[in-house]
Amino acid sequence: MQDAHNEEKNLDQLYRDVLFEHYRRPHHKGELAGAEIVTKGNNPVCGDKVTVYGKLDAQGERLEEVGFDGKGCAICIASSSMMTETMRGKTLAEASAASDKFKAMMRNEAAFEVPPEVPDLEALEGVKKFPVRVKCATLAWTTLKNGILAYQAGKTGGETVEACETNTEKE
Amino acid sequence: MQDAHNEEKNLDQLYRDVLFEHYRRPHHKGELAGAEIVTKGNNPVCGDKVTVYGKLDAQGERLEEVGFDGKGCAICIASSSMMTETMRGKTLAEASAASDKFKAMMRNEAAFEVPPEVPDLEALEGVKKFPVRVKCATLAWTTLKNGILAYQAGKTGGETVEACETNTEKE
Amino acid sequence: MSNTQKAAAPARETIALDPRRVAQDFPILKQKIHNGKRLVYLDSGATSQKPFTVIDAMNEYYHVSNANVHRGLHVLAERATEIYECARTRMHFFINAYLPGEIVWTKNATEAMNLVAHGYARKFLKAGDEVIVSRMEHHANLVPWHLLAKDKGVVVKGIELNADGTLRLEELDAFLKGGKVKIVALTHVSNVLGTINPIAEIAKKVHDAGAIFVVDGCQAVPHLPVNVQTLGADFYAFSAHKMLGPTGLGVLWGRMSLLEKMDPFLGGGEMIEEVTISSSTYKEPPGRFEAGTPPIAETAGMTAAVEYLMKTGMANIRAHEKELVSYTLERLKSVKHLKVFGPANPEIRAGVFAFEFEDIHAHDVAQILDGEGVAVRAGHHCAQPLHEWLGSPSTARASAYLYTAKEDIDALVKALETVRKKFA
Amino acid sequence: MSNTQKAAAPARETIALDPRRVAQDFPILKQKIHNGKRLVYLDSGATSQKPFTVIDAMNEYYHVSNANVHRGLHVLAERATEIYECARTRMHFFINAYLPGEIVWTKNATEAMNLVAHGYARKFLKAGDEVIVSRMEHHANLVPWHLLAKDKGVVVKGIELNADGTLRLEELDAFLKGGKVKIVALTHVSNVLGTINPIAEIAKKVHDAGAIFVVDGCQAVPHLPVNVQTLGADFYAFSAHKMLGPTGLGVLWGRMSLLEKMDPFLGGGEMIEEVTISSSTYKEPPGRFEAGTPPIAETAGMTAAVEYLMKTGMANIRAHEKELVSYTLERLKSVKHLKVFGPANPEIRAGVFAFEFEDIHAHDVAQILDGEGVAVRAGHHCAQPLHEWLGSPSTARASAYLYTAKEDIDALVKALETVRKKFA
Ligand SMILES: Cc1ncc(COP(=O)(O)O)c(C=O)c1O
Ligand SMILES: Cc1ncc(COP(=O)(O)O)c(C=O)c1O
Ligand code: FES
Ligand code: FES
Repeated sequence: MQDAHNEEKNLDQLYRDVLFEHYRRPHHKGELAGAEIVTKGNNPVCGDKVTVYGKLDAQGERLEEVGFDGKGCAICIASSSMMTETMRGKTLAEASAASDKFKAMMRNEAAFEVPPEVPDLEALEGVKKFPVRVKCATLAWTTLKNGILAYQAGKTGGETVEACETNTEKE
Repeated sequence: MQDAHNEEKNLDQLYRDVLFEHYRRPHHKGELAGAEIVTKGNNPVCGDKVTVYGKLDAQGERLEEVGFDGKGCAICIASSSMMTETMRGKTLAEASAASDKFKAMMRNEAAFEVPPEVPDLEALEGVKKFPVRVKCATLAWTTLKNGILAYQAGKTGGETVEACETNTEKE
Repeated sequence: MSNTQKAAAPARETIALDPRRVAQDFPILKQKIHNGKRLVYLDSGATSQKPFTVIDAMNEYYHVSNANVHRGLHVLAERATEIYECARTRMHFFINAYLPGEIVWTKNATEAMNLVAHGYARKFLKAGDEVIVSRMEHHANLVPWHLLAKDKGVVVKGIELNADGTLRLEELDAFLKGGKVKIVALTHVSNVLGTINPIAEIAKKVHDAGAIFVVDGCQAVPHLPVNVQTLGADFYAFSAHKMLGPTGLGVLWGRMSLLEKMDPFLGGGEMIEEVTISSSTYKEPPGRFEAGTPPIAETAGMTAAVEYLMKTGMANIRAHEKELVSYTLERLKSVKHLKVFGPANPEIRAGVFAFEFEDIHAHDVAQILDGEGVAVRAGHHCAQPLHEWLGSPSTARASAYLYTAKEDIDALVKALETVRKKFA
Repeated sequence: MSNTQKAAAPARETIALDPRRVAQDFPILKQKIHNGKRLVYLDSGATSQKPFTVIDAMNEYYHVSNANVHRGLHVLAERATEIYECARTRMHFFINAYLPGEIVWTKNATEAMNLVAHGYARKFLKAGDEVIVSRMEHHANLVPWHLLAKDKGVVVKGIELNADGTLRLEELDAFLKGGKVKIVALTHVSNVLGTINPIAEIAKKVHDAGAIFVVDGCQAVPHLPVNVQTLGADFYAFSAHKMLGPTGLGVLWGRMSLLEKMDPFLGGGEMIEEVTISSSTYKEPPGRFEAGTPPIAETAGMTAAVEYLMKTGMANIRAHEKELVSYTLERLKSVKHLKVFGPANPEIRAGVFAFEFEDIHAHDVAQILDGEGVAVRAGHHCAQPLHEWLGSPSTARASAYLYTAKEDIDALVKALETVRKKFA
């Protein structure tokens, strides 16, 4: 049973070419000057940290630019890169919802759907089969959501929030 | 192996007739008025307690009378009874040595020798095969030794010392 | 998914449990001892025997999956982590906890009780605050509070018993009225008297008084259907080895809201968020309380044990034991000069029978029973305050489980007659 | 019998150890993974695999002897108690302790370290007293001291490392000169760098300064001949699961004179002398520290593990691993862009190899190695302060044991080439 289970998953499903492309040339990587949202996220499983940046429109409602920085594994960097593509242009409420949805998808709590505007996201579906790596993929997404919450709570500017995925199962 | 080991030992070796005799009609049981040595001993395995009494000669060197009181299992009561027979008339040094020797015999650290003056002691040899019961047999003996030590340390009279066999193996 | 719907295995009260068929699943019960005598094991209150499936699950773990858990990417580490975390999920279903993360793995029930005393009580109680225990508690539910009392000046008070071995609940009411009680810590089932305490009823009283309710479930989880949501306590502790599982594993269930407030107990690997050379921050529960390499193979055994119990049906097990209580109490009446402790009503009694002959010491009784192939325990059963009340430093105790048949009780009664004869 | 004569198994350095023959004794190593690949297990630093004899001993325990220990008079209780206490005696011979009673059974090494911090340090240290650790410690030897620092105002200071991954012992000298050091707590062998620290030499320094020396022996006892008498430390902690034994069992060795002074840690059954409803008195060591039902089956496995190690000969195991260190360091040099941490001198290095590719994340490395059948661990290996010093939050780590052959190292090197190719 265990062997059958293991045979189903294949490293090539994890390390897809599209993923390598994002890893080697990540989109919107590097500090984003003037961002209202600046949040650090920490993956306690490996100790990796990313910082996520969000620059808002004049109304403070919509993410005009989204960026990230930090060190992480290929999956983390690629997923962060795709996150910036997904979130750009969304309202804060939409972005929060997109973060939740992505997390649910990666945890097999929702069907895996690729938004038409970011087809590359499909490359992350294989990660679902490697539970220890799911946190790598969700790190930047959770971090942005935490940043949005902090911003909405009035913690604007350089303020950072630690976004820690824990191993507590939530129902 | 374990079964062979168990077959060797037999309840009849433990509950010998002589032992029952001492249990039913223990020698020197009951408080001994005017004893210089009065010591309580406690068997932590079962919670049983005995009190051991020693009355000394005029020089304070020799045990003129030895008694005990308390509640315990058949082995404990019988062994206490035989202890009083063994110790009567011994000097404090001889009694201490006899206590040590009995303990060593019961723990298989010395050969089992029955003193000619107390042939009944032979009935306790079978207890050696039941390690959990060894403390039952040694309780009164250890308690007397503790009483002697306390007496020699100047704690005469009604003073009591707790004699606790512990499960620490001493080499 | 709604939490209240996560019921345990369907109760199949209609299928009566046949203990002799059940016993076939337990290899140790097939052996002969002392020159070919059948082993009559009546010491399940101390520890239960294990079915093949439990032993085999641990075997298989070491043959196929053994690795350290967490932080591992290789195939064995993944298997081990899955086994470890799935056991947690399974256990949360078994006792109907709200969340898997409310199941904290410990080394035994004793550690679980200490974890509450140390991680919760030490943090939130102050000198003069009261902890209420009872006369029938196991040392595991006394000594942790004594240690706390010594360190923090907390006051430990005990509920006394009615003559039939039930709690004097009016004393609890009086203590609670005093307004100083912060914690009430009681056993669900007494390991000597067999008394089943009315936990749900007590939980209401305790909560109305604003206190926290800690329950020692060691003798309950193996024998009764336990649903922590309907019981309504705040912490519930028990051991794997008494419920068909292995040694080396225990459980603390606690409400997540309380676990989250607690300090860690043991410090080390797997329980930290971040460590520098001079300070550390801690993970969320349950990780915070599981320092170091946990008992992993043991959780594989635990899963198999829970499956065995669910398959058999906890309601069936309880029904069987209730019948055995009636039968045993009746049969023991026939033994002259034998005093049996605990409630006579099978509705509030589990299959635990402490007894004594007035004139024969419990250890002599147990020794002679063993010679007849009947394994019972003698001593204070880690309940010295109760034995003080019984007026006897030690009793002999026979305790039953799902594999205990009426024939075993008959063998006990017969062997007790032998004791009487030997000591006649 | 004189204590110094109780030597461990005779050192048979002349009989070379054949790891492929040894591997035949380990069922898990025979399995194929990922579509028929041979399992190359290089994660023994996290936990070792178990030989048949160890697995079978636990099996047999549950089939034949299972009962709770102590206070039991029946045949099973006697067998279980004998197994439990004989394992203690066996272990005391294995590490050449002065007395069997100096072996305290815990659930893992982490609990053992916490027991020292809680039972000894909490009692005898006061605010301002210093505890010295080092940059290379596992969290199990850091967090317990942090908890203590927070509660008692004790100051924790760390010894830094030389570039080759050895301790800067001159820093220890300087700390000791300060006159405030009460405890020095160091690892015998680093679980990341493989560095073997000069424990006997350090013990002398620590004792000259009047302090107590606590040693984390987790990575030493499985791999080197360890003799606590000649090492001269005061406490020595390790885990069964890293030395062919089961999960759920650890050991604290301590000098009896120190154990006797210590407060209990967990309160409950088996550790008390007498309990009333509001107070308790405690047993002598080791009983005082073993509250509740202990890991009994696990000690049966432990005895079999110690027998296996003694039969093989610890000196042989060390000789084999030393050779493997030379071979591995040499072979890893051939892998481009790979940085290997720790001392280059095999005399002071155990078979632990942490490494990194400058541009590839450790978790990606481990994941791809796993795909090739090679099991290594990636992460901070519960040594975050060390990884801070290494300048990298995580490394990949291959770790060897007596069943690790040169072929396994060759497989690692080949798989590392695959990683390079994938990330090219
Ligand atoms: C050096 C060192 N110390 C302590 C530990 C902790 O051991 P355990 O997890 O068995 O408590 C380990 C193993 O993880 C270790 O390698
Ligand atoms: C009622 C009760 N509480 C606590 C315990 C302690 O359990 P453990 O020894 O597994 O920690 C026991 C069992 O001995 C018990 O019967
Ligand atoms: S391993 Fe750290 S984010 Fe993937
Ligand atoms: S059982 Fe208590 S002294 Fe024998």
